[in-house]
Amino acid sequence: MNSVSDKVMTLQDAVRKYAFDGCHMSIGGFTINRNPMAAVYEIIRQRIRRIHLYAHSNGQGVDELVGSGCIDRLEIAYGGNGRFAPTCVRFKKAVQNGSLMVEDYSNYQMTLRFMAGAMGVPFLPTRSSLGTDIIDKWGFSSELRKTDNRLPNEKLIVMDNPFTNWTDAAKVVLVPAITTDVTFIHVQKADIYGTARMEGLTFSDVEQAKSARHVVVTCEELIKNDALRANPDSNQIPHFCVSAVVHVPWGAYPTACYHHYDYDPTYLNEYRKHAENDDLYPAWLDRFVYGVSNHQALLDLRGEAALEAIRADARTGYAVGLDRR
Amino acid sequence: MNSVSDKVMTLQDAVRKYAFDGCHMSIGGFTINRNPMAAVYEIIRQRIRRIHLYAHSNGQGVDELVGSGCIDRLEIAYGGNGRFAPTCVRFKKAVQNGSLMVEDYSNYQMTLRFMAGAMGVPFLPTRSSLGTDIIDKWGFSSELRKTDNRLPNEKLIVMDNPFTNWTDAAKVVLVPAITTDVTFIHVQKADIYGTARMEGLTFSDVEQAKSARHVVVTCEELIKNDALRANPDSNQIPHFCVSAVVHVPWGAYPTACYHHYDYDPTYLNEYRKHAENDDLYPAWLDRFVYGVSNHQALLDLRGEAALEAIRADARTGYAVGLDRR
Amino acid sequence: MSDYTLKELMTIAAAREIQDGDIVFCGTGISMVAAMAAKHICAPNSTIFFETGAIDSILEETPLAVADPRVMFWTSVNGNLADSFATMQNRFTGVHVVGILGAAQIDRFGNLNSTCLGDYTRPKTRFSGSGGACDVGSFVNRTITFMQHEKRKFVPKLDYLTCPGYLDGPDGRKKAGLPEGGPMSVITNMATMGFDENTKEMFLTGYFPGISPQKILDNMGFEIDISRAVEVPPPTPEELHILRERCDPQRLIL
Amino acid sequence: MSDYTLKELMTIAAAREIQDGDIVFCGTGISMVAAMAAKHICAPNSTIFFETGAIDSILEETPLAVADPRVMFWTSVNGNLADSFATMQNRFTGVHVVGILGAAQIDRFGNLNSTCLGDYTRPKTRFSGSGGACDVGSFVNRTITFMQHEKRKFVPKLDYLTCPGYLDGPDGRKKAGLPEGGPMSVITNMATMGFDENTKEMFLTGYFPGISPQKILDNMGFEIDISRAVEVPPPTPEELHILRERCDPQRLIL
Repeated sequence: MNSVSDKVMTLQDAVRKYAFDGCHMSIGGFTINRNPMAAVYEIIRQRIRRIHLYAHSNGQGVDELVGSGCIDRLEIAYGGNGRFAPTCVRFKKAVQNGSLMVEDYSNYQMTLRFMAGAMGVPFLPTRSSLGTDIIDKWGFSSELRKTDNRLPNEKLIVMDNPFTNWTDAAKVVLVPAITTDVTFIHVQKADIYGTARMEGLTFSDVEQAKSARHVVVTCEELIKNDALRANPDSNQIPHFCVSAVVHVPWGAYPTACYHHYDYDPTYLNEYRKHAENDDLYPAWLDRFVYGVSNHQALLDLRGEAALEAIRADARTGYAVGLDRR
Repeated sequence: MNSVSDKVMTLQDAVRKYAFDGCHMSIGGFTINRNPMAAVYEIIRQRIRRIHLYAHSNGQGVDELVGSGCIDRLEIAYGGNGRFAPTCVRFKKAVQNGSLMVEDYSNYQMTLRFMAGAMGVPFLPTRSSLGTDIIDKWGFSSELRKTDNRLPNEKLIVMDNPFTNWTDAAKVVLVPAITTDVTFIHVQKADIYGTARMEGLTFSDVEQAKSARHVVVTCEELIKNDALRANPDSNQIPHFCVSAVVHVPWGAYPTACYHHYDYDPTYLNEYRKHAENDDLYPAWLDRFVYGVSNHQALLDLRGEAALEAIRADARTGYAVGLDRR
Repeated sequence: MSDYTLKELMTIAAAREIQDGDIVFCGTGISMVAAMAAKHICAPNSTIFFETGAIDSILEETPLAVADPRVMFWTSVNGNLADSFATMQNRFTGVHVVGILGAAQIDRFGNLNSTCLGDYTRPKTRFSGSGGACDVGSFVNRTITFMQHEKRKFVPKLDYLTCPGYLDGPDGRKKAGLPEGGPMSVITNMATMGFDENTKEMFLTGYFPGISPQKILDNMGFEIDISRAVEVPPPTPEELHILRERCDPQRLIL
Repeated sequence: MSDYTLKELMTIAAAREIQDGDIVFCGTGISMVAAMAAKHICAPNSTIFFETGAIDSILEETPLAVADPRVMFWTSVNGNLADSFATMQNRFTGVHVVGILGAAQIDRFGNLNSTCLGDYTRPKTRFSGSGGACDVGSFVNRTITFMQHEKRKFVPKLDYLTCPGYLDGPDGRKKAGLPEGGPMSVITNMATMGFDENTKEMFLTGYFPGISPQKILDNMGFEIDISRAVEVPPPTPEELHILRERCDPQRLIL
C-alpha cells in the first residue's frame, strides 16, 4: 500500500480486510512487550483459522493465537514468555498433542528471514546453527513443501563459502525469505498515513513490517503528521509500507508498551494458570476474549485499578515498584 | 575495541595510531555531507600512503585523499560531488592517468558489502547489476587477487537462486564483505567511551563503523554519557565498536553537518577550480591542508565570516538563504 | 515564440509522467525539480525519496546533492542507504517506484553508461560511476532518463553498461534474472522517447516545439521509429509558475 | 553452615567468570543477575547486553524477560535483534562476548538442547526452542551455561542439538564451519565444570561446599574427570550484599 491517503479504520475492519483463513501472518513485539494484543484478540474473536504464523519470540501473542485454535502452522525461534512461562503453555500442549505443526529456527535466523523479505532477496546468509539439529530436523517435509508454493523448497541450505575462505568462514547457512500476507504491529505513535514511531527497542518489527504485503499498525497515540516530521530520525516505518492504521490505546495490553504501561503480572499469571488447565482455559477465553466486544471492553473488565497499577512512570518508562511476583 | 574506557585523544594521535601506509580504510558521510574532513586533512598532512579506500559516494573526502596521493586503490560506487562536481575532479584525473586503480560497484552493493562486514558474514545477496558491466569488468584482476589476501578471490559472484524460484528471483549477485583496518566517521554527538549519535540521515556510517577493526569517531559535541543515555533510541554506535574519540567542532567542514552547519559553496567551488588545474592544485593543498597545523587553523584561515555564513538555522538544520551559486 | 527555457520544458515533460501515488526516486539536479513539480501538477499524493534515506522531504530550498541537508528537513522518515535501496528491491514497494536517472550514454534498449568512455581500466574519460543508478535500474518498475540529445550520447553500443534497461531486448531482463520493469521514457533537450511494448526498442513519442523529427534523428547514433510522435505541449503558465516560484526559486538548477 | 542460597552461590560462581571488558550476553533469570553482579564484583568495565538490542542497560529493577521494559531504560543504545546478533557474529566484537545460557539437556561437549524430548515432530516434551541460544553458541567466544544437576539433564546424547558447543570434539566446530570459541563453563546446583583444552570434554572444576565429587557424578548421565576439582569458595558477605541489595532487591529471581 503506497499512497499518501488516510488509512484510519476500526480494528474490526482492519482484521476483516487483511486477515483471512489460511493467511500467512506475523505479529510484532517480543515475549511480554509490545505484542499487538488488541489485534490478536480481534483475530481470535473473528475466528480466523488455519493461519500460518511466523514468529521469533513473540510470546504472549503467539500463545493466545495458538490456544484459541487460529494457528495451523508455526515457524518459530522461541515459544516462551520470560518468567511468566519458560515454555508458553498452550504452544507446548499444541505441539505435544500434534495439533500444531511447528518448524524451529533461531531468533537471528527468523530476524534474517524477515530482513530478506524486507530487502527483496530470496535468502540471507549466517553462520548460526552449523552442526545443529536446526539444520537437520525439518518441521515441514520436502513432500509438503512440494505441494505448497507458499513454502520454500528447502528449510535452509548449508553452502560452502563461494568466496573460498573470505572472512575466515568456510561455510554459511542460507535462510529463506519470509513474505507475509499481513503483519500486525503495535507502536507508540503513528499518523493517519501510516508513518510510525516505536520507542525503546524495536525488536524485529521494522523487518517484519517491510516483509509484509499489508501492514496493520495499531497505535497508542494517533498524532499529527507534522508532529512526526518534527523528529523524522525517530520514525521507522514509512507510510507507503502501511495499509491500515488503528488507534487502540492500551493496544499491547496485557504486554508492555514502553513509556505507556508495563506488562500486567496479575493477568499473565492468571493466564498461565488457566492455560495449564484444559478444563479452565475455555472459560478464560470466553470471559476475556470472546466475552468482550472489543479491546476497550477488556480494559473495562479488568478495571481502572488494574490499569493504574501498571501505568508507566515518566522517568523510567515502566511501572516502578510494581508487584511482579 | 570493547572496553568502557576513556578513548578521547587528539586527531594527530588518532591518525598516527590507527591509519598506516597500505591500510584498508573507509570514511563516512556522503558527497557534500558529514565527511570526516578534519580526519581526511590530518591523514593528508601525515602523508599516509598506499591506502586501499572503500567508498560508496563519499565525494569530497575521497577526492581530497585521491588528490593528495594517499590512495593507491579505490573501490567505489560514485565519484561525484553533487552540483559541485558531477565527477570528482582529482578522482577523474587519477583514473584517466592511471595513477589510481579503481573497481566499480553500485551504492547499494557497497552498502551491502559494509553490512556483510558488520554482520560477520562473507557476502550478502542482491539482484542489483545483473546483466551489467559491473559484473563483467573487474578493476582488480584474478591474478592480483591471488597475490593479495586482503582481496576476496572474486569481485562478485552471480549465482542461481538455490531456493529455486523463491521470491520469484531466478538469480542473485553475491557481493563480498568489506572489513577495514580503520574507519573514520564524523558525528554530531559522542561521549568519551565512544557511544555516538548522528542526526539526520546516517548514510552507511553505521555499517561502515561496524565493519572496521578500529573506528575513529570525530564529533561536533563531546557530551556526557548520561546525556546520551537520556535518549538511547537516537544513538547508533555502541561504545564497544569505537577505538578513539576526538572532539573536533566543524570537523566535517567544508562539507555539511546537519543541525550545525551547511556545506561551504565558496570553498567547494574554489576547490574545484584549483583541482581542475594541475598547476594551481599544489598551491591549494599547500595553503589549506599542509599549510595549516590542524583543523582549527584551517577554520581560522577561512575566517569567522565564512563560517558564520554557513551556520545552521535552528528550525531547518541548514543555512537558510545561503548563496550557493 | 517561447517564454520558457529548454530545461523548464524538460522538467515539465518529466513531471507529467509521474502518476499520483508513485514513490519517486530522485537523483541530483533536474530530476529533483521534476519530482517537486509533479507533486504540484499531477501527483499530489506521490512521495519523493532519495537514495540517502530521506522519505517525503519538504524541499523548501533546492538540494544540490542527494545528501544535501535540505533533503533531511521535515521528512516523514530519515533512514539510510540500506533502507532506501531495500524499498526499491522489495517487490511490494518496488513496483510503486519510478526512478529518475541521467547518463553519459544510452542505447536503443535504454541501458545507460555513467562509468567511462574507452577501456575500463584506463579510460579516455572517467565519469562518476553508478552511484545508485544501477540499483534503481535493476529494481524499480519504471525509469525516466534525462539525456543531452547528441550523437555521441545515443550510441549503438555503450562503452560500459552501468545501469540495466531492457539489456538486449524483450527477454533481456528475464534472462539476466532481473525483476520486471524497465525504462519508461527518455527526455532530452529535443524530444521525449518511449519504449515499444513488444520490442522494447526506443521510439520517438514527442518532439519539442520547433524541432523536427529529422533533426532529432540526425543527432542520434541509431535509428528509431518516429511514426508515433506528436509535438510536446509547452509548459502552461501555471506549470511555469510552479517551477519558478515553488521548485527552484533560487534558480540553482534550471 | 551457610547463610546463602544455592541460587546465590550459582550466581556468584558465574559472575566470577566474567572478565573486565567483556561484553556479556544475558538471557532471562539468573544469568541477568550474574551479569549485574559481575559489574559490581570483578568486571566494572563489562557491558551487559540483551538479544533484544539493549546495550549497557541500567537495571534499577530486575527484568523478567529480555524484552522487559526495564532493559530499555537509560541504556547506551537501544537497537534491535538484527543489531545484537550481528554484534556476536562480527569477528571484531564477537570475540569479546561471553554468553550466558541455560538448557534442558547438555552433553559432554557442551552442546545444548532447549527444544524437545522425544521425536521432533511429535515430542514427548516440548520446550521453548532456541531463542537466541543457537546464535550465541554459534558466534561468541565463550559461554557459561546454567543447569540443574540431574542425570536426565546431563545426557550422553541430546534428543535435539539446539545450541552448538564443541559438537563432536576438538575439531567439531571447525569441521562444521563455526567460528572458534565455545563453552567455557557449566554451573549447576552442585558444581562448576570446565572443558579440557585438548579434548574439549567436560571436567569438574569445582564442587560446592558439602557436595562430594562422587555425588556430582552420581547425578550425571556420563562420566567426567574429577581429578582437577577444588571446593568452590562460598559467596563473601560483600558478594551477598551486592546480590541482595543491588541486583535483585525484590527477590524476583533468587
